[in-house]
Amino acid sequence: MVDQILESLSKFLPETTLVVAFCLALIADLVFRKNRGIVTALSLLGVVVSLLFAFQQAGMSLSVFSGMMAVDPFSVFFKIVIGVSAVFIILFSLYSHDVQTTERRKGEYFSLLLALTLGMYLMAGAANLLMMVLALELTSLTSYILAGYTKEAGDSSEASLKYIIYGALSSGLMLYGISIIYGLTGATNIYGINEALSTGEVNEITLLIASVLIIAGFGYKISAVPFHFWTPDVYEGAPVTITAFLSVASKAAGFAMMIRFFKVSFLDSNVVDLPSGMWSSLQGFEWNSILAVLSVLTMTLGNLVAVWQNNLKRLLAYSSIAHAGYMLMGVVVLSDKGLAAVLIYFVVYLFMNLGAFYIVMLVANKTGSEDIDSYKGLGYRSPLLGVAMVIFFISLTGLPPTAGFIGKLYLFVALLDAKWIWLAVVGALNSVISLYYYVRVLRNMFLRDPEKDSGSIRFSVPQVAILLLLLVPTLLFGLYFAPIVDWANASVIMFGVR
Amino acid sequence: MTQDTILLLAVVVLLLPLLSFTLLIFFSKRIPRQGDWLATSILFVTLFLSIAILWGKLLAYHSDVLQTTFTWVDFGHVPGIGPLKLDLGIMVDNLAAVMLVAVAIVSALVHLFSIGYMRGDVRYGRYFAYLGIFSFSMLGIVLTNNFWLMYVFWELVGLSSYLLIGHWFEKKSASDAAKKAFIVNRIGDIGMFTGIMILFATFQTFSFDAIFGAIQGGTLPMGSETWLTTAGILIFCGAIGKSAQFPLHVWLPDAMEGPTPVSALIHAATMVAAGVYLIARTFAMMTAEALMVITYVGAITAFISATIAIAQNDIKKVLAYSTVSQLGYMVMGLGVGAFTAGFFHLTTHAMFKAGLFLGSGSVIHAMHHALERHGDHHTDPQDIRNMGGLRKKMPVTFWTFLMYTLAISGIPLTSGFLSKDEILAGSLAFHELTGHSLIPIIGFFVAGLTAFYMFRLVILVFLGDHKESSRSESIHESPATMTIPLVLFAILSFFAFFSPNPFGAADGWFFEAIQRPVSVVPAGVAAAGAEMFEEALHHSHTTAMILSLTMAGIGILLAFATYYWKKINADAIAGNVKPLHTFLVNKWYFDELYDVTAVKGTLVVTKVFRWFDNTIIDGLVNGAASWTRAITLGTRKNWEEGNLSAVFYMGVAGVVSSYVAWLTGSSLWSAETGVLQGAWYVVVGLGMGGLTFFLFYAGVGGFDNRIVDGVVNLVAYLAGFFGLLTRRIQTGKVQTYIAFVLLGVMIFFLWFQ
Amino acid sequence: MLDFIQWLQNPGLGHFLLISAVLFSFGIFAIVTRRNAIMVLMGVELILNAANINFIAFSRYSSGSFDGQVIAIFVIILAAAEAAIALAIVLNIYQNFNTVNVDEFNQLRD
Amino acid sequence: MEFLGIGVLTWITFVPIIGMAAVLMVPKGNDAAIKWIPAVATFLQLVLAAMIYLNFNKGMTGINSLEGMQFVEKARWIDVEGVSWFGRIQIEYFMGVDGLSVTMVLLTALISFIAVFASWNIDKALKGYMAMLLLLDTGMMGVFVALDFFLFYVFWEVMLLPMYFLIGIWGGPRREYAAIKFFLYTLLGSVLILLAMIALYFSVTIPDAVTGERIHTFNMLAMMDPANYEPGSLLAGVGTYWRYLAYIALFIGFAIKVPIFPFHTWLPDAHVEAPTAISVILAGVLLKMGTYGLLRVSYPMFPEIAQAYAVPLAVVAFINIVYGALCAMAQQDFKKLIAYSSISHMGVVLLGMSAMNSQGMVGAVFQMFNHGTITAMLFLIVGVIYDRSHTRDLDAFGGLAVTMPKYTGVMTVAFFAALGLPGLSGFISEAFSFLGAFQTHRYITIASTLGIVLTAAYMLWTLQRVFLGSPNEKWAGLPDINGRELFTLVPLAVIVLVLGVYPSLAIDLMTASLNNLVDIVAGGSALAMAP
Repeated sequence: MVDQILESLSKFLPETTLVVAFCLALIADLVFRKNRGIVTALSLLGVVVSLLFAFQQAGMSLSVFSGMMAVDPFSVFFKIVIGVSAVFIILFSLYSHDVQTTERRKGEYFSLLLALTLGMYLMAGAANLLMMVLALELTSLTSYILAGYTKEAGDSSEASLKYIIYGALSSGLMLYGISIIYGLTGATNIYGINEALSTGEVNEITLLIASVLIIAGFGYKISAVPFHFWTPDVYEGAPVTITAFLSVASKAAGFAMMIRFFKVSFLDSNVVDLPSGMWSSLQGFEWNSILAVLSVLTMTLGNLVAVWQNNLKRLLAYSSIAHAGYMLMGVVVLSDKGLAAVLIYFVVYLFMNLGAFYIVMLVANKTGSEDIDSYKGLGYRSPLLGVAMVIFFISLTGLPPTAGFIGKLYLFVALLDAKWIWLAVVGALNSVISLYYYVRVLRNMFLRDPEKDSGSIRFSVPQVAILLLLLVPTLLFGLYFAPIVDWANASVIMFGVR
Repeated sequence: MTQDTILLLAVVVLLLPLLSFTLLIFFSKRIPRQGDWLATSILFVTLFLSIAILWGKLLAYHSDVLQTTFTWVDFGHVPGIGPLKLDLGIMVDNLAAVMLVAVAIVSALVHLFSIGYMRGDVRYGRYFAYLGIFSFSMLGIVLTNNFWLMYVFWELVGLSSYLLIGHWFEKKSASDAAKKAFIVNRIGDIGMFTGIMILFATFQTFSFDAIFGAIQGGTLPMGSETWLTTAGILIFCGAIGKSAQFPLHVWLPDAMEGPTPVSALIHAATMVAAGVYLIARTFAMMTAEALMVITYVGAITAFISATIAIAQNDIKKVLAYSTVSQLGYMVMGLGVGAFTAGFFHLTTHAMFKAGLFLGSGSVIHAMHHALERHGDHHTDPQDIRNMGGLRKKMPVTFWTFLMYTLAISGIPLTSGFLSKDEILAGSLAFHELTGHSLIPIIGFFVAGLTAFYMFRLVILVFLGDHKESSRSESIHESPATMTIPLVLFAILSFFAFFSPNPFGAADGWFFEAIQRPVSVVPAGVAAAGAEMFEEALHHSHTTAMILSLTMAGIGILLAFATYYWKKINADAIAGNVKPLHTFLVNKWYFDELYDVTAVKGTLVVTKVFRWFDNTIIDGLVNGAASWTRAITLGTRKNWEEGNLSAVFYMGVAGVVSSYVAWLTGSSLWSAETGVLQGAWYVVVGLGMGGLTFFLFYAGVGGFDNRIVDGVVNLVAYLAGFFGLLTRRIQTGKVQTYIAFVLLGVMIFFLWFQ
Repeated sequence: MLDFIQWLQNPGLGHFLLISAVLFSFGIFAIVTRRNAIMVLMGVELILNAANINFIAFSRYSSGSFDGQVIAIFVIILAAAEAAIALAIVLNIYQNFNTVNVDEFNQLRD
Repeated sequence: MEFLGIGVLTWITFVPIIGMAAVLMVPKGNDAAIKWIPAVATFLQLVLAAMIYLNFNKGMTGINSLEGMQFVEKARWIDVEGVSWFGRIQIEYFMGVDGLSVTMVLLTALISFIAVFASWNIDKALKGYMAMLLLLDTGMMGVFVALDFFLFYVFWEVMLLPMYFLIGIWGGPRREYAAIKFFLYTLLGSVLILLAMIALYFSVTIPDAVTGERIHTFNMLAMMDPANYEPGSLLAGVGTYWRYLAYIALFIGFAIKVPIFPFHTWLPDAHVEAPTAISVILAGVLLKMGTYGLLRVSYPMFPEIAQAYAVPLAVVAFINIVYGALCAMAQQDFKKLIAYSSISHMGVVLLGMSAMNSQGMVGAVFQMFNHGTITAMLFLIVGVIYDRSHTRDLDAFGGLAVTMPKYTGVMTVAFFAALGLPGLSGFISEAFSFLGAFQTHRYITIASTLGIVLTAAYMLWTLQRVFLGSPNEKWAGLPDINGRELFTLVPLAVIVLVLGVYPSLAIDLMTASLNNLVDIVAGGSALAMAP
């Protein structure tokens, strides 16, 4: 038992690092009251080290802590995505007005950020319902706090309150669903659940109810319609850095957990076609058709409503809802191609979405406004920012030669391969709609003249460097994407499946 | 001269006027006298070369057809056909050689005449350039050996005509007329083009020889005789346009807006004759039915325009309608089978009609100057009612004019007599062969009408006294550059140039050179053969001569009686048959008819389409933004006022939670929970109803008001609406969100149950 | 009626599940209808506890393993943590707005 | 042909990008450099195009045979050594020209060069303008030389954004509306193309040169060979439901670009609002991409369906011709009139394409080229007058022939070329299109000839309204066309004239390829006929 735990711990280094970093950050916050930069450095170091450990885990495929967690390429992939976005968020925070003006609580901020990252890491690897609930809650609880980080601001605290009420209900629903699943299968481990379900002696309706309730929980995390309501409000109210982190990492973690849960629990191991990468869910319960509906609703609503937004953060919130819809399409098709497409999409999404939020943050720092109208003539006031925004938005729309196109391309590839043509068409039409609101922003930036007394906006070298760190991959992966595809292809492997 | 020399000369002849055009259009400002001498001399060279070609052709290669071709477009190895090349080229046969000379003569003399007539014009150099390109295109029509180049030059002729009619484009009427000429011609050209398409579709070539050869070999266009006839008639459509045949004759009288020498060159002698030339070129492939159509079109044209000519007072309009009428004659002549006669009339008519126009030009020129000297800007220098007595003032003009008039009226010793007589004889023969008696009746009647209105013109313009005696002092004979062409044309209107026998054209070189081509169409649909026709012609020759002379005589006598001796009061007669007179003065109301139907009709259609395009097509996709903005205001209000009460939330919550519980219970352990089922059903039903109402209230209320207007923009509207509806759900109240989440969960249950 | 009484007299899995379902419903009811934030949070607790009842009941009646009971303990801890954070947030809200009425927080909206 | 070890097609495609980089590096305010760098870049492009023209082998068939392609450049671009279930993904940097594309390459180079000079008067954010223009140039050129579908699509989409900004920033009063409309419409079309492209990708495999393993490919040539379709894949077989669906998706995608009724409404707006040079590019090159796409992609890859839809296509062509002409006639705005005339003229291209025979195809492709030059002239002409008078109302002018004789001279050439006057290039292509189409669709073609009259009518009417009549006092002082404007117009006029007389200069380039294309379409439909 102890051996096993020790053995497991050695496979748990990324998470452990974060835990250690979290504790050190708390202590450092108390010790170095004069210089809180140390906390920042510490947390950055922690995340980077955890990333290194995560890289080290490449190629492993095993289960740790008695099947509580899986360490496999799939989880490693998501850990890396989450970790990289955490790095970016910490970098963003260096220049975030919201964070830098609350000197006293900075330690809190960074340590909570580490905790949040830890929760997401756990979500990526959780293979047991209990672990899933715990990881989800860890993530949620820290994000409730972080969403209300600028607690003096009304918006922020309102967001936080809504978030917690909404989140608590969702996890309640999920928990209730999990309890029913437990009742049906007698197992909490997803492999056990799969085994039990494979016997076929399960009441389908009950299973449906449980699944829908669980989907409600996942749907909340990935902001799928109709579980998305919190997203725009919280995104708008929370500090930009947190919004950006939620929009990428939290979504990634949610997807990781959802995919693992559904794929492993409902996999019909008799109908796995290895050469084509197609698999099938257990007879009698087509959870993927629920997800298909969810996906259509999510992207359509996200896009249609985004058209009406005037606050850029809110617009990006709806845009992120729409993107969740796109990614759900990849899950729907029940094939490794689809999963690989989702993974590719996440890599791409990481850069483009963080890039967009970063610019929102920089602009808000200067103009104090996130309103689309405040972007008038921005392209002339700061050409670099303007061009970068164009590239991020074009990428979000999914136009070549940007990485966003590659993400969409692979999603459609997976869909058409599995003959989900109608869904592909809906997805494609949706990306046309999305163009409309992205371009609205670009229009304000370039087609409208700046306000009279506004001069040009300049940024420091590190700020530009961070921007380039996001911008270059967005373009580069659009033109040369073999590495991410290779990586994603190698990362769809989950422990216990094949 | 060898064949090659002749062909080389032909190419030179073709290209010389183009050279003239190119030089003048670019450099006329830099050449002394704007290059009029250059253009004129080039055209005279052309004339001499043309005569040389005719000479060489008739003497050395009397019955040969000289051709040269080159590959213009090579389609390579075309699937289904094999190698396909489009060869274009020129050909010189007797028909072309004669036509070449006719065109060159008129063109050269018109150039000469224009030097005097156009002196001082604002775009003097440009004018000569246009004459150049016209000559080029016209010679192209004459020399081509294929339909493609025929069509090409055909359209180029249209272009030059457009440019020349619109030469004084500052006048709205001139630009209108130019436009009208081009468009009306285009309508005819479409027919011609369609005809060419029919031929090309089958034969994959444009060459006359190849096509005729294939037809003779039994290959019919698209496999049927009907299509052969159709092709013939469609090609004739080109002639209808260009030769101003009914029903497309309306452009020619308007074309008189151009300078008078242009009228002489284009709208009397050459361009309008192109149609006749086209029929002659394609005569071999015309079926009997096609020829019948041609005949009747020609006859109707001749009749209609002759009647109109009687009632016109503008000297050029009279001549214009006379031209249309004579063209009808020619077409009719070709149609009845009098091939040589029709073409002969073309040649002779070219000379005297060009002369008539130049003569009228001379008169107008003189009148214009006289009026200008008197400072009179109101009197129309072209109205024959303002003229009279010009005989003494302008003797050369008068005598030459008289000569042309005699020729057109068909008085013996003139060329016109020879050709007209042959056509009339042909129409009689036609009657004999086919029994269509209307054709000769129209023919002779029109002959009388022609004599009448032409002498009316002569009398009113030249005889008697001038209307304003004061003005007559200032009228002078035109300069030599203008009178020399008049004299030359008058000389060319004598019979001697065409036949030694003043009463028999058939004895001359012309009839020997121009023979009716052998028909290539299948025997069953061919018109009567040349021998049969000759036979019938022989019988009717004398009759025709007597009849035509009688008719002409009557016409002349009537004209003198009415306008010279005033025995008959023209006005009184006009008054007696007022409707008829008005009808004729207004040219049978053709213009009005076309204006109402074609022009106005098209414009209405275009307006409708524009509206359709802007409103319907665009509206379908468009307007989403404005529309949905409008709705926003409506629904937002609804939503805010309908601040949902706690009671309502209770309903929702109750329904959802109980439903979830019920589903859980009933499906897992239905027997045990059966007791509660009934009550829960009721609650569920109420809840669902409430939620529906709730949704409706949220967004649909606004929708309803607008749906009346929204049909057009429905698609965009719906997209906007759903966006809006879902947006309305985002109330900012977390409990509402939760209600919707639960609703969503419930719907998923129901959906996938 | 007799059936019902009989059913009541023999407690089994169904009874626990029914109670849990009712509790769940009450929880949702509270969340959706209460205007006071604290009451709303109480509703959340109800839902969590409904799930707990399920876990324990299933653990006892069907699977025979202790997993369910272990989860229940974790969930209780979880609920506590959540309550702590929620109360902190509500406190903050109260400081900012002087009210804890969730209805009144609708500044963030479309 | 290579320069510095890089193929000529790469050079011709990316020279503008180099120019763009150079433009961006020029310090602000140095307007002369910002103008001359694009001029040099596009001139180099033009020189390269001329070299391609001179070295082009007219006998090579192209379309579906690699051997028949010229100046081929083929390199591995993206090669994912996939896992078993994903197969190998290979995207190639594959360029080449054949008879179908070479004329378009020439046209693009020419129009881009002229567009730079037509942009001389731009004063707002000149640098950005030129950069966008050059980017657009690369996109256009790339579409015409790409033989890998993926590459094709990338270039196809690359054009959108510069176009959006070019219309949106430097356009007329309603520029924002026009720009977004253009963007949305085109994107709508291209996502459909994307889906069809992916479906094709999944259905086609070719053996790897080294290992012999069958790999999926975006190679367009491979997609044209029925033997490469994996049995049982989505688009395998002949005339199946899915193939029809894919064809329709592609068709709508390309139809929006052409534009085909009823997808055309973006065009009048975009043309009217765009600055002169952009209108020139829009009409001169962009519209051709739709028909080019149909010929390059839809026809050879779905021959049996192309054949089955020949009649509907002809009907659509007829509608385009007549509807466009009628709408043009009703316009008050000079530019809008030209825009609608483009719709009408592109109808002729479609008609020629629907013929499914060599004459029609040659007519269609030649018409694409000619419409490019002629409409470019027309838009330049409108630009000239708009620059001077700041109005485009047709009734506001009159008598310009007196005030601006040189201008009128050039304009006359353009107008008559547009109305299909023989001796000018437009006529030949129109005539061939009609001649070809007539053999396939008798009555539709005859009906379409109505367009010939209508075109003449509205063109001459416009000419009369603007140029003829007595000079309008208001415009008495308008200066005649200047040297720069003449420089943009005269080359086009010369081309229009020369090709009008001796079209073989262009037609010889394309016949071999188009004959092959016709063969492919016929072969494909023969397959469909077979039991």
